[in-house]
Amino acid sequence: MFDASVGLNHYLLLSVLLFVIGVAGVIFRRNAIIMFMSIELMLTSVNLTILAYSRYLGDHTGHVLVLFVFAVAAAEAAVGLAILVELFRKRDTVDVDRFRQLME
Amino acid sequence: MSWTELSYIAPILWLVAGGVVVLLLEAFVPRRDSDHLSIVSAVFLVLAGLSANTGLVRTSQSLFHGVLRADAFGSFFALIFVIIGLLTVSLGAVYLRRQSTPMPEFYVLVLFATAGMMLLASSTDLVSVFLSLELMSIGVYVLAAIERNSSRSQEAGFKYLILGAFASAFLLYGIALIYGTTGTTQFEVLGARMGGNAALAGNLVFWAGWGLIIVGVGFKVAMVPFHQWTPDVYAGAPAPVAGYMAAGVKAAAFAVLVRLIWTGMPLLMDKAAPLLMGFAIVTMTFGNIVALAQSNLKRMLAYSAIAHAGYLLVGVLAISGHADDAATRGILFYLAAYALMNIGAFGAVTFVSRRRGERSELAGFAGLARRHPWVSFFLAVCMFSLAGVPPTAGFWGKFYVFGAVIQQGMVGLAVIALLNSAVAAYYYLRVVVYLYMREPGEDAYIGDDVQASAAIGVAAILLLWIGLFPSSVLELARLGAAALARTF
Amino acid sequence: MEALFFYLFGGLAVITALVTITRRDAVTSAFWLIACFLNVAALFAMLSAQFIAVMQILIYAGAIMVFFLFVTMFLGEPRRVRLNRGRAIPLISTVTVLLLAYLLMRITNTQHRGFPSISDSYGSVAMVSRKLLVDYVFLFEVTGLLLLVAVIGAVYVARKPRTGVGEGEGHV
Amino acid sequence: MHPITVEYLRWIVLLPLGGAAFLGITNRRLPTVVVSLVASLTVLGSFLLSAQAFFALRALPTAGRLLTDRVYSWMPVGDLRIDVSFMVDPLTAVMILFVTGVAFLIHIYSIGYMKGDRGYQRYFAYLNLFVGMMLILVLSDNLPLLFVGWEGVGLCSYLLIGFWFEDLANSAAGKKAFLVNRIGDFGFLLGMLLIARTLAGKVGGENLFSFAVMAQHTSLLAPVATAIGLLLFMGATGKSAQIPLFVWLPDAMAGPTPVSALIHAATMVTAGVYMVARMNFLYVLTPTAMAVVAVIGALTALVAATIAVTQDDIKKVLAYSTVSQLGYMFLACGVGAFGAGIFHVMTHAFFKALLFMGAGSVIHALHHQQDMRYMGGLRSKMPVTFVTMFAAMLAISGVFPFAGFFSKDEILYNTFLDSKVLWAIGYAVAGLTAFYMTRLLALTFFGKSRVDEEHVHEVHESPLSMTIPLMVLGVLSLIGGWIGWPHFLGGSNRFETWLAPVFRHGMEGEAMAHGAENAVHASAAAHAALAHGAETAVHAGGSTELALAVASLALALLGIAVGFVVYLRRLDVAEAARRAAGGRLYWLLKGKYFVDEIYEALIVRPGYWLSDIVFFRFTDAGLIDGVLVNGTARSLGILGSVLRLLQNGMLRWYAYSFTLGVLVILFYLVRHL
Repeated sequence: MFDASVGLNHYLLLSVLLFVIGVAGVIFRRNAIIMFMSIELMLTSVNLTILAYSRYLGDHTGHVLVLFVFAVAAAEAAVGLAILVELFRKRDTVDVDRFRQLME
Repeated sequence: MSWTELSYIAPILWLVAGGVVVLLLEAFVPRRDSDHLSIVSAVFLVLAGLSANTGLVRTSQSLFHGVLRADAFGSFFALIFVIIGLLTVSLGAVYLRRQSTPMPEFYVLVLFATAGMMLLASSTDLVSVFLSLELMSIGVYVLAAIERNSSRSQEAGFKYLILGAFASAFLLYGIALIYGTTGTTQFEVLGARMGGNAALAGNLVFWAGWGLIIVGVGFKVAMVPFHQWTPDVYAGAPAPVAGYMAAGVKAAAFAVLVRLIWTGMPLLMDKAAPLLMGFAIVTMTFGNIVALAQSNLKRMLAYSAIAHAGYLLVGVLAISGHADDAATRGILFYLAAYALMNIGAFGAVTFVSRRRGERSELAGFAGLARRHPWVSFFLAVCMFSLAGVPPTAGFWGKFYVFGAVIQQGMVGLAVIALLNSAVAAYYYLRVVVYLYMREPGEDAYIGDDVQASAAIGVAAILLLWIGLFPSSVLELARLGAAALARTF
Repeated sequence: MEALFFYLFGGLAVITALVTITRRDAVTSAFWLIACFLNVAALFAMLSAQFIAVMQILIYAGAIMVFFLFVTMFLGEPRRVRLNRGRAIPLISTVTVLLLAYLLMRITNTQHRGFPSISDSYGSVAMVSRKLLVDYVFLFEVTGLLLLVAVIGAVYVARKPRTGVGEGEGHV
Repeated sequence: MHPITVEYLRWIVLLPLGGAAFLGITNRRLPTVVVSLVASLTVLGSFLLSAQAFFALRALPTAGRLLTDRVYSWMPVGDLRIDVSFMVDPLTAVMILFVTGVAFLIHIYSIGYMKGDRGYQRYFAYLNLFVGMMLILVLSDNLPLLFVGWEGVGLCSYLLIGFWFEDLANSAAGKKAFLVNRIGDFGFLLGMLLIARTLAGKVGGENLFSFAVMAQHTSLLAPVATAIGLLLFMGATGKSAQIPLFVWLPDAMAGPTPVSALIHAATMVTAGVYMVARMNFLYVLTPTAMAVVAVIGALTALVAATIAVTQDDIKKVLAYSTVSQLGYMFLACGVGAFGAGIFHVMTHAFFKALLFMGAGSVIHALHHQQDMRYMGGLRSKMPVTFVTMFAAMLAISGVFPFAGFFSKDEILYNTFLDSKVLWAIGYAVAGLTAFYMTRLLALTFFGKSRVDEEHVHEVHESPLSMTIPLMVLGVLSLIGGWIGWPHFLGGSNRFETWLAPVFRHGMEGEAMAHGAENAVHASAAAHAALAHGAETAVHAGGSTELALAVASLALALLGIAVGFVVYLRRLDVAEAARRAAGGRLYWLLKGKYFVDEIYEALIVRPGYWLSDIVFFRFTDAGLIDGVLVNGTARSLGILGSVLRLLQNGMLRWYAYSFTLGVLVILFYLVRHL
């Protein structure tokens, strides 16, 4: 039984939208924390793609992959925010445009 | 998860065990210095090295329901990573000794990240690729930021992490698309489905998946335009870590790239070759041109790392998928040599550095040969190897890779690569000019550490030894390449 | 009915996501992101991924975002980190982002397919955990290692340096 | 025919390398005597072993003259088996004998010349390393090992040029040398890879780079022979300073004078000629590449000779003279007379090393004065230097019976058979050579002393360690050519006969390549070279050869005579000519010595136009300096500085360019699927 109205491509397109919003957040925002959150948004949108495909394939590998992505996201967030806190202590800002000690 | 299966991944288990032991030692047997930890780490690395490559020469064993594969390809990289790990640990010990605060986590992270590299090189499942890539990366993010007192180090770690996570999202997207269109994440099944499926060959989503995976892996190998992190992170991270990244992360990422290319042969190469060729040309040319303008050794090495990624991509393009593939052999050999020369070169920075501030300006190396003839000689060997001058290992790497490229009929590409390496000689040579032919200035660097010079010496002597007697390493590389041919 | 829910949650997810990346201050952003994740969790549930949907709420919207909020507040936001408007770069980057959206949509829009019917047990805890703990049990262990590395790293970086040598050089 | 294995060949290489290692490791800690002894005795040992190899070879029948020493299998995997393996055949025997011999003399000379220098030990370490590398180059039985020596001598040359690194210009010159050589090496490497591609998998697991295997499979190589030949020749132009890569050599003269003598006159620069001669079986397959070699050689000879006429720096004159003589050698190879080319390599090594060391002796005596305008009248003060350099001058000018006469004559004769135009160029160069060498002698040793008043009384002959090598080389410059005493003078040209087995393939191949109508002519050349063969061919060529020899001898004597007349008697005329010619010419020559009006009209002005405008200013200063050397470095460096602005440290820009990369990939996929 196929649902005629909402199919795989709907989920994929929605996922693209969310992903690109995440990319835009990374490119546009100077606030390191918001930048970080945009990356989380990108990961979530990919999760949506994975689950849509999983549902389409009737396979559970995608579910497992999503769980692993959760773990990875948590790990990246933990390390990233820890480094950010330290950077903030030294530079007194979270403006990524001012993290420019290293250049050229 | 049987014992047999576990025995195949013994090197990884040794490293994890080593990491845990170091962690416990640090917690329960605290000491002012951390030299004992470096020794423990080295012991476990050696154990990992000894346990690698046992009985894998002629077999290719699928492990854990197709997640990993134990074969000579993986064990070749396991050996490279063990050597990289050992040199990094010994240079790191020198670096740690200078710091005012103890940072025993260095060893733990090196051990775990090395385990991640080994996993990556043996992965035969996209899920496993993603996870082991992250295991390696997260360790390296922290390593890059390990110098707590230096905001440069932490900026390096942060930039690497943000861009790395950004790249991971693209990689994951690619994995998702390939999983969706083929219904599998396992390399073997994937290869089989690609082989006999005309619909897949015309499926845009499927190819977009491959494209995004190349983006993700391209980020790790510093392919232009995904390279931007490289100079900043190499410059900001402590020299032993930068060397570890240049050598290890690049080798691991190329390992997985080569495995993927083999999986998708020949369909993948047909479609992706022009694209990869463009990236390869841009990558090596950009890296070399910008490296010409650098006055800081670490930054120069960063751009040189980009250029070398280009050369290696040229090699990847020449992979034919036939048994006894010359290009794969060349890439493996090249990576082994490349790892040694980078660790040696970054080791020289470790050698001259001080507690406050790292020293890597080229001007400071002026006349180093008068004060430290041996270290200068070793560094010069690394530079000549990077430039591809015989009889160093770097020459054979280039010889093999470019030879395979010409054998595949891509003469134009080989010409570009060779011209690039001719230009590159200029900036590698400049280091030697500084070492031997410049008067030392007032702020000329001096070093005093025996352990650091020994580590650089090991790298340089190995480079010379491999250059003079390349057969053993090449035989290992041949077995590694053959393992891929037999499997898929 | 399903279409209605899809457009409702999907639309809300997009809107909340857009709001997330346009807020001036990170705390507000974080709240909107949590809202976005809740909508996405609903979409997960519609895809018969009930277990993942629950995890999305508990881990993502719950644990990870709370962590973000905690750090953001700890840093003492807001620090007048604004959106930079009126420069040349954002215009070009807007075009780039739109192009990326266009290309990705054009690519994924080739999949004009509905969903096949599946058994009721699809997406259940039992099925997922069988996959996770049988086929992918090794990677499950690797995940443990990954989290261990993250914990070691985070603790190391954020911990006050133990100035064992008494150099007093440790930064505040 | 099985080659005979003799294990001492490796020691010819290992002795100097071991010496270099020893001197390098005990950095600056040994007494001078020990350094001198270690450095020179290792080279002497190599010389003795080379002599042993030579005599062992001579005792063998002509067809079986091959000694090998396979040290180990270097690269045993797959299609590309490469050995570290040395061989001595007649060609190599000649090379190692004069390389080690001249090197030994230069070591002795250096003991005196470098006395008291701070970097004494380092200097000898480099010198020994150089000799070892050069020996690897000539002893190697395959291309990759030859390439090791090839790169190795380049490296040592670079180290030795930059030896006095306090002078920044020196290390710049070293850099230039290295870079130009890298451009050449690029060609060499590419040629080598092309050979691998052509032969891989078709020669049955043999060492496909070994000269013997390649020579056996010329039919496989024939389709790509032109490409390979030209690429390898590109390497040779870099190493042997031919157009367009000749610019580094004159600059390389910044190093210590014995280094110039050893590296930039006697040994390293001849590596290109040696390589072309060694690959003769390949070159004869491709008339195109041969023609290119010959034309480049002839042009280089001419251009360099015209430049040499106008130089004031004594070492610069010799440098351009070297470039010119190297052109001769390539001309010989290009017309198929490989034996004559190698013969000239050898005789040139004697007299050019002598000229450099004599010049070094003068410079030494004059406290590092290199400008000939401030010399003159040294004849009586430095008799040994004068006499030996005079002999060398006669030799390079091709005066009978000095060494140069025989080799140059043979080259010109063979060129005459091949192309009258190239012969005319070579003939003109012979006259020019005699003229500028006479000029050098006249300005340095004759006339009134123009030496600085302060130093004029201190000028004295150099110590024995410097003059003895001069005397030995002086004798060799006289008699060194006699082993190639030609048939038309009643000799038996033993040199040609000796080398004939090596170039046998070549001669046969050339006969094939020239096709039917040329076959007669080519085989005539082959027979002439084989010499002991067809008596008639020799006889037929004999009268022509004699006529040519007389003509070139006459021209040489004329050149010498004019040189002496102008620079000893008619300096006033030259002075007047300078004023008449205006400031432009003054600017050109940057000195006060001018050639006679006739010469100016006939040779210097066209020569100046050719050499300075076309080649020096455009090619050297503009194209080579501006584009290739500094160009690649500087303009790429500028480009690099611009590109590195992309690396602005802005995380968001990095993410943005990353996204652009993703766009490129996706766009490509959408367009191409």
